[in-house]
Amino acid sequence: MKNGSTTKTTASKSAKGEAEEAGARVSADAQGSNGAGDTAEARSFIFLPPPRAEALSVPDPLNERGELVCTDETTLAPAQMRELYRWLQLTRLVEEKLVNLYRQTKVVGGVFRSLGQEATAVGTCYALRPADFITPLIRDLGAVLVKGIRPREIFAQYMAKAWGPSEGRDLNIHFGDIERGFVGPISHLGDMIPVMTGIVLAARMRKKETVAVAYIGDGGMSTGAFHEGLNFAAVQRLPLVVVAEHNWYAYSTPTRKQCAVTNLADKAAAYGIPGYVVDGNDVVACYEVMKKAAEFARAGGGAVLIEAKTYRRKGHAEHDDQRYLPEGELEAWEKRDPLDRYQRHLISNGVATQDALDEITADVRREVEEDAAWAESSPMPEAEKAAYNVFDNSNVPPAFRPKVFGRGE
Amino acid sequence: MKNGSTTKTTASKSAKGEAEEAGARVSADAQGSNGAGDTAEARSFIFLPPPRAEALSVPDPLNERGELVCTDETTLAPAQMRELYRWLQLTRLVEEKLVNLYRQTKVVGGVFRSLGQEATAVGTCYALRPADFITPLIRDLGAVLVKGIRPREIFAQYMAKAWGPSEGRDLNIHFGDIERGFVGPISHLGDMIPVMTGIVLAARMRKKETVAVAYIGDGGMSTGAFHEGLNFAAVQRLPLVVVAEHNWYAYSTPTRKQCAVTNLADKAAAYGIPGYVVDGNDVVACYEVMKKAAEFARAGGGAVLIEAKTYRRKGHAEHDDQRYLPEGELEAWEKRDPLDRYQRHLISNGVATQDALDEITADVRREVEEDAAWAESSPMPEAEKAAYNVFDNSNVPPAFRPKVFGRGE
Amino acid sequence: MSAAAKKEHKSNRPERGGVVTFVEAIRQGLWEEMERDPSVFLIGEDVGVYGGAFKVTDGLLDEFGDGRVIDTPISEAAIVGAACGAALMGMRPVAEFQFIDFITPAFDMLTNYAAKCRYRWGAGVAAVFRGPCGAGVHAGPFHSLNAEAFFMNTAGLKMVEPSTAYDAKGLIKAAIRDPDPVLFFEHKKLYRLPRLREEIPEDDYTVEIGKARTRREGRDLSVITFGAQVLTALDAAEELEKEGLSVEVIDLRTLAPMDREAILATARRTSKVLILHEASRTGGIGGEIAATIAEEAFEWLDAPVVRVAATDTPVPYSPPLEEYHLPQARDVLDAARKLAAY
Amino acid sequence: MSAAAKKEHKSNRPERGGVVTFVEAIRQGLWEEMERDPSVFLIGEDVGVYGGAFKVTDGLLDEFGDGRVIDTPISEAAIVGAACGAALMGMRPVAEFQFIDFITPAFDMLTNYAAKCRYRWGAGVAAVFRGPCGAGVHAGPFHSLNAEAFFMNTAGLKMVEPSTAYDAKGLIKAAIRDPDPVLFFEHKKLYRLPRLREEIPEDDYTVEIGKARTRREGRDLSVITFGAQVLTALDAAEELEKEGLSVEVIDLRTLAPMDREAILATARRTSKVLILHEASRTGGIGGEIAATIAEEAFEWLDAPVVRVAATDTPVPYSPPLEEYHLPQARDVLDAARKLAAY
Ligand SMILES: Cc1ncc(C[n+]2csc(CCOP(=O)(O)OP(=O)(O)O)c2C)c(N)n1
Ligand SMILES: Cc1ncc(C[n+]2csc(CCOP(=O)(O)OP(=O)(O)O)c2C)c(N)n1
Ligand SMILES: [Mg+2]
Ligand SMILES: [Mg+2]
Repeated sequence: MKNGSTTKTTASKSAKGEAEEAGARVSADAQGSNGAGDTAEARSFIFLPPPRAEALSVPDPLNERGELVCTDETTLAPAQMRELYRWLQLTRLVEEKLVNLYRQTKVVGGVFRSLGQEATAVGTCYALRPADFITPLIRDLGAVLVKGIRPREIFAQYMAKAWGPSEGRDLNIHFGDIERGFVGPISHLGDMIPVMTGIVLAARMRKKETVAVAYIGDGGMSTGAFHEGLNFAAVQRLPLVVVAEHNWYAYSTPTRKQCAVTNLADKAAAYGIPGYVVDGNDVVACYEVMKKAAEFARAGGGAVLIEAKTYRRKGHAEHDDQRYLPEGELEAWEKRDPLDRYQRHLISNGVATQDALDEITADVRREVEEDAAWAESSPMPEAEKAAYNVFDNSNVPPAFRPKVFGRGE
Repeated sequence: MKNGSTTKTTASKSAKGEAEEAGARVSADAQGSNGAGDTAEARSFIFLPPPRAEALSVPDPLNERGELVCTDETTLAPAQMRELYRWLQLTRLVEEKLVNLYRQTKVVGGVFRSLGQEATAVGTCYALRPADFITPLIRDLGAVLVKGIRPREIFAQYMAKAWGPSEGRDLNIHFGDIERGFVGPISHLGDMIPVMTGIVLAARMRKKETVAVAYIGDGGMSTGAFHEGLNFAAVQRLPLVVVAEHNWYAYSTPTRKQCAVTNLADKAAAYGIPGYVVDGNDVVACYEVMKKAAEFARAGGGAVLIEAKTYRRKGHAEHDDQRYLPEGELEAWEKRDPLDRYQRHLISNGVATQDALDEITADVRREVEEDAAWAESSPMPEAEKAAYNVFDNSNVPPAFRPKVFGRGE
Repeated sequence: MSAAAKKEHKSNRPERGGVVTFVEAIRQGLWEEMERDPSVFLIGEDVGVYGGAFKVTDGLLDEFGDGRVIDTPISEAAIVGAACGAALMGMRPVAEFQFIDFITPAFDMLTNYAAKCRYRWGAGVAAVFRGPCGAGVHAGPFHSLNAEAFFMNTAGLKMVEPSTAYDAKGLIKAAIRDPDPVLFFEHKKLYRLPRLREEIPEDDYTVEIGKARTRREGRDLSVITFGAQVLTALDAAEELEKEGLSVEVIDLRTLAPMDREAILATARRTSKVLILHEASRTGGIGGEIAATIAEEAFEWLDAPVVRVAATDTPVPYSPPLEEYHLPQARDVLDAARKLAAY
Repeated sequence: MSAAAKKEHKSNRPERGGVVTFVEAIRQGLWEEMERDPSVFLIGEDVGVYGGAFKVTDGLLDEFGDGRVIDTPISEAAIVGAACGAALMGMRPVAEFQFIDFITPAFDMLTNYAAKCRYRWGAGVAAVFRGPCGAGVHAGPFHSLNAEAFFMNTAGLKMVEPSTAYDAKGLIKAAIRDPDPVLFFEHKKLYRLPRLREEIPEDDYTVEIGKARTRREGRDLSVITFGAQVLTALDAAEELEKEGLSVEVIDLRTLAPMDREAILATARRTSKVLILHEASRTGGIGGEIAATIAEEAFEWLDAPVVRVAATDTPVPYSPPLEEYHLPQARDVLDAARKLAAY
């Protein structure tokens, strides 16, 4: 033994032999821990450097004219590709209408735009089956629409109308519809990850092949609920696909102040699940990655984490002046606009003509105007309705405003 | 464009050129995301398989006679090595005394043994400076003792005596001493990770070179607080070293039901920090790994995760019948007893003779008996003390039991 | 553990009814509900092979399998969240907190998700969240919680705390069948208390949530209480009887929604009310009870409404300290005598 | 944003004193305390470059640097835990919740760690936890919370909620200097309310924690309230004055520890008490106030103690629903008239 200097002895497997000699049937689990047949060279500990220090990025696909388009690697049929365009356009136009209504003070709360990141929500959600479940973030309007929620429901919600799906009780996409596989989020970020874990846990108990998709932001991944939920899903090998929308900001906070990983997908390692990195502004790539992930999950592979690299081009909400943006960043991302890009892609690949796309757009515009008008024409809720449905009212009476003096008034 | 089949286009860097042409100074952060000079082959997304699927283990070092000992790679001086033996022995004998007192019903709460995992706590803590901070788990009595807490304090705490450091208000190692760099835990697992992050955040503000070490179990790592705390420490590059004591069980729950990683150290990846795997039953290796980790953290490298592979040989607490253990597992680990192993190591390396070690043990035994007697002789707290110190009492009066009728009684 | 011991813990099917302890009554309730309804499942830390820290779920894994008795990571927020998600899909989860103290990391999920789902979009979360609560066993500041006041100001959560074996079984069954989220508190001192052993029916029965129970009728004053403190109240009532005082004891059983009718009825009947609970006095649910009486039975009151509760401190560990902290029988006697003499 | 706009937001040093809004008063308080004591620092989501969602910390980053104004990940438990750890080391952290609703994921850290440290081992956690609370701005079920009742039954936490610019500044400074953890609630409706603009002193001052303030003296009945509802109470009092009723308005300012003396004094003075708060009625802190009065001022009471509060529902989003839910001026008038006529 030499002190002060570092020397090595040779590793040997006889410790294991010893244990076996003693007739011990060591469990496969605890067996894995130590002294058990590791062939690496002798060392007193193993150092694991922070993994994947380099940022992973997928290459920008260009068309013959050198313009930025979408990936050609696809299984989508042309009709599907045109439908995808419709969803992208619908998402954008519904949001623009909301901003319009907001400026007219007809929207009661705030408007949170997904401008520039529509491809992530639309592309990933389009890869799901009708019976699958999603829970979106505020910026995943596209996914909500693809899931079958109609623009009129959205408008009525934002305007706090009685005909909105929550009947004016909650705002924007905070509602749900089990039939359509849509579970609206609550504001508290992260909380939906455990909830969606429960959705697929129940589906498995019921022997259903349901996949659940939970969207989460670069910010929301820092919450304890995210960690607890995804870890539990991973342990249970539940078909939960988490889409991490890496749009570089959480309100004003840039990703480097949110976490120290280079790719959000690196976090998959902590849950023992596979991760994907995808160009979140390429709607075809988003579709393809979810198709693979959902298949894997559905086949019993368990949870998957997808990181979609995209960018939030508007502020956190309409009131945000984005003072915190470095100069030029916004402009660089405008060039990657998912809708422009996809339009170029469709045309240069001969999937649709400009005229055909314009027709889709006009059609979408009609739907948006019609639905907005419907929502505008709908009434505000009746005040007394506020008292109902805290509990099942066949069981517990509604919470009427209490009379000030109890006796007989 | 070919549908139904998968084709590839070639990646190009001109998208970046385009952005630069437009004079955009894209922030280094958001720049990293996409289209930016990735040289990998064309693909629409990148797949990251679950990492390190194989369990990492460090080889069992054997002496010339083929007996299991400790690593020879060390910077410890012989006197230090004998001191380490003293701490291990003290830990074991204090616990044995506690069990003794428990059986005599002198201990008020439960006794949670660290039998078989003493080397992790003792070895890692011994590598710290006096000004460094630790927060132990219930099973890290060894670390608490190394940090300078005396056995008498421990005995008095367990017996709920007035002379215990919490004066009977809290149990076992639930107390603290800022002077000695000891912050006792609360029961709620995970909560101490954020707290220790705050400790080193404050130390940095005060321009101190303090390192904080937080011990956590395979179970405690599943909590949201663990995730939030370690992530924040990583972002802030704070010198927080987390020691994950992988003892294979959380109460009755085996690690495979706790998380889906193969090594707890794999979780470091999610925080962008380095990880280590160490043989938790090799006290020398535990010392060396902490030395490296603390140095790295202190030098500004930021947070580190160490996984110590060890085993909890007793039940969760004294009442636990361990019905959930696979046969033979316990016996296999008895052979890896850290104290026996280290004793063999010291003798076969000529660092100490059996006599010298026996003398240390006798000395330790004396201390334990003396301290236990001191604690036994100490009084129970006075009942009315319960009302004091909820708040600073120079500010808010103590919480005396309220008089039943307010007026003048 | 020996093979024999292992075998023994497998043949752990409870009787139906019979003379049972409090813990056995709950275990029967869980077992029968799982047999009755395949949607019912258990989820929590160490509820499976270990049968729960207090063995409330002992034997259920062997009977129902690990598809319906799920050991989880140490993740209370995930346990509650997953229970909510499963409930949305029509399942009937029963989640265990190892100690009620560990409900706090799930406070967000309970108050924001579980409580508000039905109100927000009509989706009732039919889930039960249960676990051992309460002090008096020298378990210190983190294993002695009475959590009811934390949840009292959140509309949408029901809270139940039984004090007899009969009620425990009837209420756990009612909670499982309830269409809304129910927090079910089990005072750990009661689990195996010999005094609580009683004969319960063989037949299926439930106890209605929302209804208090008069445990003892009286004319001179009322003690309104729940959980383990019901025993303190009954003992005090007996003692006071000897002194010629007739004391009514109301066991709330359900804490939310509270049985306002029962509270007001007893206040109007005796005109003197003592509220007794084990949680700290300030901000405890005694305030809500006292306020209800002060507001709606004012004209019937012949004396101040009096609260006997723990001191405004954490629960200390050491026996003399904990005794000082908690309300004691002598405090109830003292208060009751003064109230009677008022 | 233009370069000019960028520059403007940098020269953001507040005056000392002057005529200020509620939010500006708090910002002054934070600024002055950070200048006075290098141990004071800010921590929270978007408190730095963005200056906080409500701009309470606007400009502080530029003045004090990112070593003392720390933008965090979205991790409320870590924010609170780190603040506690830093406080143990002698720092004076001021942590922001972007909305008080997001205090719920930190409920465990606050009630178990922050609240109990001093009691358990003598280590006071001198930290402030602040953020915008309150309803009435159509922000729906998750951005309208009044959280005080959640924490009322946990000994060891102080709670403060000012209703004037003067008090806001004096209390935030007192909170920062306080040796124990203080939850500091800022009603978001008050931040920029023109009515609250007032002249505050140039000199350093604090407002003592634990003391209520009589906002209006009266003889016929008392309204006990706090936060934004103080304005409702004052308006009602003025209206009632015209009807010949003299109404006393007590602004609690500190919710824990409550100013029991002030509560009992006003009850004894007017003998009729109306408690007004914005949180739901059941389990709200009105219960504690009413109970205190019913217990200790019983003989002085000439009428029931009446609570006016929100309905027992989540806070709905749509204006007509939210109006129904929240206590309105007309509810106060109605109750006060009945109380006076009792
Ligand atoms: C637990 C919690 N804390 C704070 C907030 C306030 N908040 C709302 S959105 C937001 C930023 C979210 O960022 P990210 O998760 O990246 O989503 P993005 O807005 O970029 O889509 C914050 C901090 C919240 N909703 N939930
Ligand atoms: C948040 C929380 N939930 C539940 C518990 C109850 N509990 C105490 S110890 C324990 C098991 C801990 O296992 P691990 O973290 O692996 O530590 P070990 O006992 O193995 O050292 C549990 C579940 C707790 N203390 N905290
Ligand atoms: Mg984001
Ligand atoms: Mg463990």
